[in-house]
Amino acid sequence: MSLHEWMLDGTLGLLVLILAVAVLHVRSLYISIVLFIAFGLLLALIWARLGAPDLALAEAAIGAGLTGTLLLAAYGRVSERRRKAEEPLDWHAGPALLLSLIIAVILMRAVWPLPDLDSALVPAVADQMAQSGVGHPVTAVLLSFRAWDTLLELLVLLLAFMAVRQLLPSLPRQPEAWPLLQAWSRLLAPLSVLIGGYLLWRGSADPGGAFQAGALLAAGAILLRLTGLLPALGWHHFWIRALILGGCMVFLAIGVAGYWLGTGFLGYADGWAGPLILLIEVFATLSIATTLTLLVIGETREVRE
Amino acid sequence: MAWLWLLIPLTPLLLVPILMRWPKLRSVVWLAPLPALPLAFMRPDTLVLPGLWPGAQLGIADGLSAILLLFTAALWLAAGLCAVSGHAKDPHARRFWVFWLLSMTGNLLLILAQDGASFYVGFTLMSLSAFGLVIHNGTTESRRAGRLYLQLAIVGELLLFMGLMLRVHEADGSMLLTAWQETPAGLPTLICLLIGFGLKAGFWPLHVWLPAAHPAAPAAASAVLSGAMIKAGIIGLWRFMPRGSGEEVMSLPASVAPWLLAIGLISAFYGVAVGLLQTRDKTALAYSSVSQMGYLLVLVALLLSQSVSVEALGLLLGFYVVHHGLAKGALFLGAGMAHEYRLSRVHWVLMALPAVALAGFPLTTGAVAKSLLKDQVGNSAFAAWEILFYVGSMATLLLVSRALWLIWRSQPGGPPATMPLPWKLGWGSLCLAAPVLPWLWPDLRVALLDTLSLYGLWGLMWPLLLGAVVIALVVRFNPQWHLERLARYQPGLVLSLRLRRWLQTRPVARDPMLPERPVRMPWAGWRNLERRWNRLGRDVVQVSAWVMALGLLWVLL
Amino acid sequence: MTAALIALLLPLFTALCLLLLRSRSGVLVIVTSLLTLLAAAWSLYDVTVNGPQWLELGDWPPPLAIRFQLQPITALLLVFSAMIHLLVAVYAAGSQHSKTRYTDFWPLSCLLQGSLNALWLSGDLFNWYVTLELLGLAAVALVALSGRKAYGPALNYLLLSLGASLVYLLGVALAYGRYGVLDISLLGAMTEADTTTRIAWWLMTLGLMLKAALWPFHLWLPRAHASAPTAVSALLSALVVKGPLFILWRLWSEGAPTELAVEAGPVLAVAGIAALILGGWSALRTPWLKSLVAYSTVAQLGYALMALGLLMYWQLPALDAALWLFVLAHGLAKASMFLAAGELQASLGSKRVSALRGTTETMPVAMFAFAVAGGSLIGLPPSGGFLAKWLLLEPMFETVNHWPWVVGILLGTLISAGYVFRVVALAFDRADPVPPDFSPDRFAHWLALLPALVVWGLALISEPLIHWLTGVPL
Amino acid sequence: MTQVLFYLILGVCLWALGLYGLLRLKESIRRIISVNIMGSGVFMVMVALAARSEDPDPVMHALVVTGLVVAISATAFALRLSVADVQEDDQ
Amino acid sequence: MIETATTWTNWVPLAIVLSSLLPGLFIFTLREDQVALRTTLNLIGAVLKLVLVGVMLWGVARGMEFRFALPFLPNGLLILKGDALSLQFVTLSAVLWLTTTLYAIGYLEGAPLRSRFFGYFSLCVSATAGLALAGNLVTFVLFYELLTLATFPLVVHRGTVEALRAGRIYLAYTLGGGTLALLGAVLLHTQGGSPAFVPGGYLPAAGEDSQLILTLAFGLLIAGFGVKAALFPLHGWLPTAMVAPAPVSALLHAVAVVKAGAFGIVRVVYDVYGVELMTAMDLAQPLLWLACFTILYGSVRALFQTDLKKRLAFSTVSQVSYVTLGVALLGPIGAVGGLVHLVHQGLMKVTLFYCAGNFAETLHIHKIREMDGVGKRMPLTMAAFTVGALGMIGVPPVAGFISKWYLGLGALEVGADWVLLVLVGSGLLNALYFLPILYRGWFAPPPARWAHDEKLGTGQPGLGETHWMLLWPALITASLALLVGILAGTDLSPLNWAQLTVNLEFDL
Repeated sequence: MSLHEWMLDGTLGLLVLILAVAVLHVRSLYISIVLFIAFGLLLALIWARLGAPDLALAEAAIGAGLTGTLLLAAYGRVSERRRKAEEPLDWHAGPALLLSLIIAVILMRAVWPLPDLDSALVPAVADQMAQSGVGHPVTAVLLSFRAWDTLLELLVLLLAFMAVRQLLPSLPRQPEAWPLLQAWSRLLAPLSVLIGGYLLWRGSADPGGAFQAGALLAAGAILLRLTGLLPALGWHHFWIRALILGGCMVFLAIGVAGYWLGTGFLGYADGWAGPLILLIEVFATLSIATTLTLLVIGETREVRE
Repeated sequence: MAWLWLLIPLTPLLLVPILMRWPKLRSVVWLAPLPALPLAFMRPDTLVLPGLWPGAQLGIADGLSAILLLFTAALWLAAGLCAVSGHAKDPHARRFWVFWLLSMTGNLLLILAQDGASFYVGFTLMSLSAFGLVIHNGTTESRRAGRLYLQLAIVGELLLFMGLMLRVHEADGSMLLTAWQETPAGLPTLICLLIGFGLKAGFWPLHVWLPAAHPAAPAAASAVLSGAMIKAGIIGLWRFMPRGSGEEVMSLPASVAPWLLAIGLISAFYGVAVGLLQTRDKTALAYSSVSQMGYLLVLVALLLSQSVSVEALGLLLGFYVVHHGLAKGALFLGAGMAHEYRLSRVHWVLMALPAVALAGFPLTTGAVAKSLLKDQVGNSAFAAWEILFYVGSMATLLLVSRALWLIWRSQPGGPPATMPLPWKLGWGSLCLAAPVLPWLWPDLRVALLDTLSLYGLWGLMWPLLLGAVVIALVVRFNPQWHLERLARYQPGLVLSLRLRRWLQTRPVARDPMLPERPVRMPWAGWRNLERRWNRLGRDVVQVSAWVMALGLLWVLL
Repeated sequence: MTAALIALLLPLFTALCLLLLRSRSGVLVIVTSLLTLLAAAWSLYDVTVNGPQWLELGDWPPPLAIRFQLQPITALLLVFSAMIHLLVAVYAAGSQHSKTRYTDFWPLSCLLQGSLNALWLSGDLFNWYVTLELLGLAAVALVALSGRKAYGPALNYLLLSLGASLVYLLGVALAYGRYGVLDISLLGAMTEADTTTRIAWWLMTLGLMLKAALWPFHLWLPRAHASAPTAVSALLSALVVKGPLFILWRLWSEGAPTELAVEAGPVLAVAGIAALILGGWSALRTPWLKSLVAYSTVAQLGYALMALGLLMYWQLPALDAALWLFVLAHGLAKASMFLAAGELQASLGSKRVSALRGTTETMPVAMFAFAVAGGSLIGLPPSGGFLAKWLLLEPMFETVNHWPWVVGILLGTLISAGYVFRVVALAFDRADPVPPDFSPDRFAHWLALLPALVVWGLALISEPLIHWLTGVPL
Repeated sequence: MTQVLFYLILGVCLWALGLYGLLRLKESIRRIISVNIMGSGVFMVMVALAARSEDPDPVMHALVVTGLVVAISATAFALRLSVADVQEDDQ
Repeated sequence: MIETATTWTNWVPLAIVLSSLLPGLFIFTLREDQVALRTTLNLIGAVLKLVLVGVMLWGVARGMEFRFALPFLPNGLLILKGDALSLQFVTLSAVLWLTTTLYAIGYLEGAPLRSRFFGYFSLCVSATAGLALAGNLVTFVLFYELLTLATFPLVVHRGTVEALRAGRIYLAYTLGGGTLALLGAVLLHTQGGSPAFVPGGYLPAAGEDSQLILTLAFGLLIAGFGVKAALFPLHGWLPTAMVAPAPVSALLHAVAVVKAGAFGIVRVVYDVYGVELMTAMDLAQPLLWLACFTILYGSVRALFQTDLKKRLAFSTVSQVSYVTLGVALLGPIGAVGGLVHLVHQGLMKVTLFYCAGNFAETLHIHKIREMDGVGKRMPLTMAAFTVGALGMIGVPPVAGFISKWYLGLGALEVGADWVLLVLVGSGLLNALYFLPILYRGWFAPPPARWAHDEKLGTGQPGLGETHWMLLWPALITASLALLVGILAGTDLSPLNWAQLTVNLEFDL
């Protein structure tokens, strides 16, 4: 590896490590959350550096953006007393440090021989790409080769949302409509819709896809909701429910249809792979967007019938 | 016809529930042993009862058993007659009659028994129910005597049980007494049987309970106890011991015979010595029984020495048992009567008859028994000891006369009262038996006629004369030796009392009333330890993370 | 295979419909779980008749696609989870005391069953990670149903389950890095015992042990199950805990090289014995009724861990029968015990064990259910537990030097007898019988008794069941 | 010491750091953050593995995306749970 | 599968077990006040069982085969078979169940929780019947454990603190024992499956490698069954379980539980190992010493008890070891003694417990020192007690004598003379602790007025001294004990039946 590459990787790696240690050890909770968001962005850089553009996008949107928002929202609701928590780490620093160091060394020993091996799946994906009906290999894996994982993943998201719905509704403090914020949101919202749509469309050929597009749309929607431009999105509205459940329902329906038609469960008829995947992607994006929005901004008090 | 034998044990046994139901039948109860008399003569063949315990056989096989059955039945009859009048007004009469009938059943059953098991059943039934007779009076003295009697009876039972086991094993499974008499016996068997039956017979070393029990029992009971029951011990020894069938002499029993002879003689003289010291008439009579049992033990010794013909010895045993039984029964009944009524002169004459017979006066059953005994000893291996028997009869005379004197002294004052008829009948018949019996009984008559020879008469008379001289001296000088204190020491009773106290006071069970001693809470310490351990595990996530890290470390190293 | 697929997809589909219609009626769920049970039974029949089957999802070639495997044991587990889910659904609908009435219990439990069926069927390492996550989240959501007092334990459970999943994921990553294949049966052929594989397998094992609350990592289970509603704790103890155990078993019996398995066997077996003894000891000591039953789960899992450990250590496939017969018997017995304990606790109004004084008079049927289920846990003949213990004991007596394991089982039995009869003996105490607050719910008590009787009824079909389990080639 | 190995080691270090955080942190939000760090550690290992062949391994990338979505949903649920747990009962 | 040729004889053993199980289960559902229905059910069950046992007795005498088999474990069937040995025990339990039911109905008149009591009572008896008829080791262990479960609620029936404490101790012992027996059974199962019991023992000759395993299995089984047979170190539960109501301690300690252990040891020694293997591996010697030690230990401990039922309990501890002693002698006569004592001890001990129950129930007598003059107030009960006590001491003609007689002979036959000393010693000790009771009962002066006189019957001595249901069972079993002793030779007596069994065992 040439020197300048070493320089870049070295700095990035060092920076990530320092940030992580800082996140754990800094006294105030707010500062640790901010540092964590920075840590997320740096990670996105590293994914890009390692040649994973999809991941970089997803990490930035979901890892840094949404997680950061969630953390700040949680921080907002935590009472004053707990914010200035006394010493965050308790006394037994020495043994914990020693222990984790030793474990790290052991794992390094395990990881050592891995780089010069290779995976049997890469050539398999390559020669199957033709029938996958999609240009971009990651989307092909996501939506056709291992479609079952993606379906389950959507279910996980849905389940998380249902679980959050069960908890006592947390009342978000009504944010005062800060005029500059309103202006920004009016500007950014259409932009995010545009980019989300573009990402969704390009997903079949280049990096992009349902999850990244969904995250962006969610960001836009959250911005509008926080500035009061969007009405409260209650679970009792049918269209909200349809949107959230649509992703899984469509995916499941197409899978079963595939099995019924004889091309195997979650298998697409040879001609129809492309459009079907696109259909699934659209519904998945919408469902992810709505779910993430509702996850972040929470629910108004919903009448428990 | 063999089932007739069942009548003998069953009549008294069936009378018990009948008596419980209709107490008024008490006056008829003395007839219970009646069926034994005709059956002793008819002698139907032996009854085999497979239904009962294995090998059960009842019946009379030889002459001796017939004699014994007749004598026992007669004695129970006479004593029963006296008991009816004696216990007419007794509040606990029903309990007395129940035990009376049970011991009678046991006694009759063991005579009829032809196999070890039936003998043992009869023997146990008799000895355990006799306990009821001993403590019938309810006084502390009778209760103590009863306890001693029972303790020793139980020990005797168990040793007998062991002896029986060994005997059956040696006779490899057969239960018949006839079979046992042929098979040789090992030393442990002999010892067990001797001690087992000895405790019942009551000769010298094992007599401890006899002087305490007999005086405590009511008159009729002690008559039967002394007369019939202690004979069971000797009968048992006679039937269980192996006897050489003439040609080959069994080594072991022969070696034991001299020891037995010695014990018999010691018992004879010891009985007389201690008897003379007694101040109570019944105790003196009891000691006289101890000495007489010594003589019977001599007989058994002769049997074991196999130096004498078994039939003759059997006959002699029969005579001796009958003689002693009737005489001792009469004396005890007489003593009992003397405590209630003042006896008239005729009664004293009647009383003198059995006493004299005991001493071996000519023309009485005693003479026959004594002389036959001396002849047998003469021509057996122990001829050298014959002289002692003469001294023995002299000693017996002394003891009997002392007993008579004590009875006379214990009479209440006032004019001689008339005795109730049943008492007179029962007691009279027993007293008259001594002189009259030889004439009724052919074998006895033949033996009596032998004793009338000059040499025989002299043999009988010189000890009596010597005895009479000694009595005359004593009456004349009336020496005050104050040896009564010696007599009162009864080792057996002391031991029995100490055992009872040890048994009852030992278990000082914790009385629930006592406050439970405050148990220091041993597990208080543990409880705190446990609380600390629980507090440690409260923060689940951290602890699990630590466990995970440690797991990784340990596993991956 | 279609029947298995139906059994898998039906609960998912019902969950989605329930959410869409926002309906909270239990009837729909009971009907669908009945249908799932029938489908599972049909798949069981199908697999016994014409042997194991495979289904590549999307008809892609093997290394690439996720492959559904239908083995006889998988079919049995499908039937087992359907049965337990049906029972709990009927209880939740029928019982007065069930606190799951005004919550999303129904869709969540359907999702739970769907994820469990996905777990039984799949054979792909990463797919297992996703199903485990789904299972974990559903379980935590269900625990959190019973209100504020359950949030603490639920949070702990969630954090630990996330941590464990990440440990497992690292193991999967290393395994994939080393062999480049994710399917367990393909891996089985390629693995050889080197450091990376050993570390990967142990990472996966530790992660799964924490998710299955096996002995050293069991601390979260008692608090979570005690605070969950009755129906939920029955589901959790009987089913959720068994999922990771199934993956552990597939990993070590199929995936791992033999030297690694033989080396790892004793460690797991010893952990099993420790679970039996220490779990039993905590069950003996805890004052709360539901945590007693939860600790008993930790203890009884010791048997399964021991069976697994010895299975690997002696390379003896016969022990599979013992392992899965135990899972079956424990599931049924624990469901009945938790339902009975829940009913007793709800009627008496107090969480403590000492409140059970005199319940043989006040609530005989519930107490009888508890005792009968306890009998099977102890392994009293002729219950299902006894059969499992018998199969577990038999290979131990091949040679005499296996005696420490026998002593372990002996101690386990005695301690389990200890904590079961601690409750039963108390129930016979008539010092001052605590009258229940309101009339006990007859239907729920008899329902609690049903699985206990089923587990004791196993004796009637014991021989064909054991032949089927042992005779079956894996 | 290729780039892949460097990032593999970095990923392992991050994972260990996350575990270290779990060992020591008491407060629930911080624990959730340390779990996220641990997750990102694993993802780094996977992405590094993907980068071994010249055109990166799409399966790994798909798995990481799935992992990310699972992580975000779990974190959301955990955060809301921790907030509900500590929230004073003002309602 | 179940044997195809299912004639009626195959269903009789199952019918015997069910004859008490079904009424029991139904009684559970009865309300407290349905006394008539419950009593009829109980009595029907008892009589039916007696009839069935009679039919089986008649059948076995004719040489018919009574065998019911159910597949349970791989090569370990559930077999219920009526052979000579099992019939002896099942007859005893059938007869004594009838009398004890009668007694219990009288004893618990007006007491609470009777449905529950009689339910578990019937379960306990069906477990005993199953245990008696068990055809192989697996079935035996199964019913052995069920017996523990059925008897525990009976021990804790009163629900007081002491009852629970006794119950817990009882469970600790019996469950431990059950587990040990189970381990032993599994150990043997691995050696060659669990075939049916065969009179000569079904284990193969001991090769040198299987020597250790067979000894270990023997140790486990004897320890397992020793708990219920109250062998020395494992007898702790028996005295503490005396806190149970009288019918329970009567049925448990005279018939069901204690005999189950002894019967187990008999089965293991004769039908699993067989005499040749036992002598070859010299396993009987330690068992013999343990039995003798228990006999003496039990009697000595009984000596120092002041509570009547505790003394009877310790006497049971020593008496049951006679059976073990008889079996450990390995001689035919000793075996007859052991087996017949199994029945005799049952009859005598049940009588003693009935009488103790009567005293407790009528005059509230629990301590021995309170028994002064009881004979006056309750002569018939005291008479029954006397018969039982004399039988225990071994006084002829009561049943105890017969068994001691055969045990003595058996000991001599095998050459173990010192055993005779033990028998005599224990007889002496029995006398030492039973005779004072008899003495107090009959001869001690009664108190002026009895502190508590329940006047259950007419209150007058004789047939009305206490409730007829309490008195008649005691009289029946006492007379049975007497008859069995006297008519020991007849072919219907247990002695003859034991002889028949032993002839099969030793194929004489």
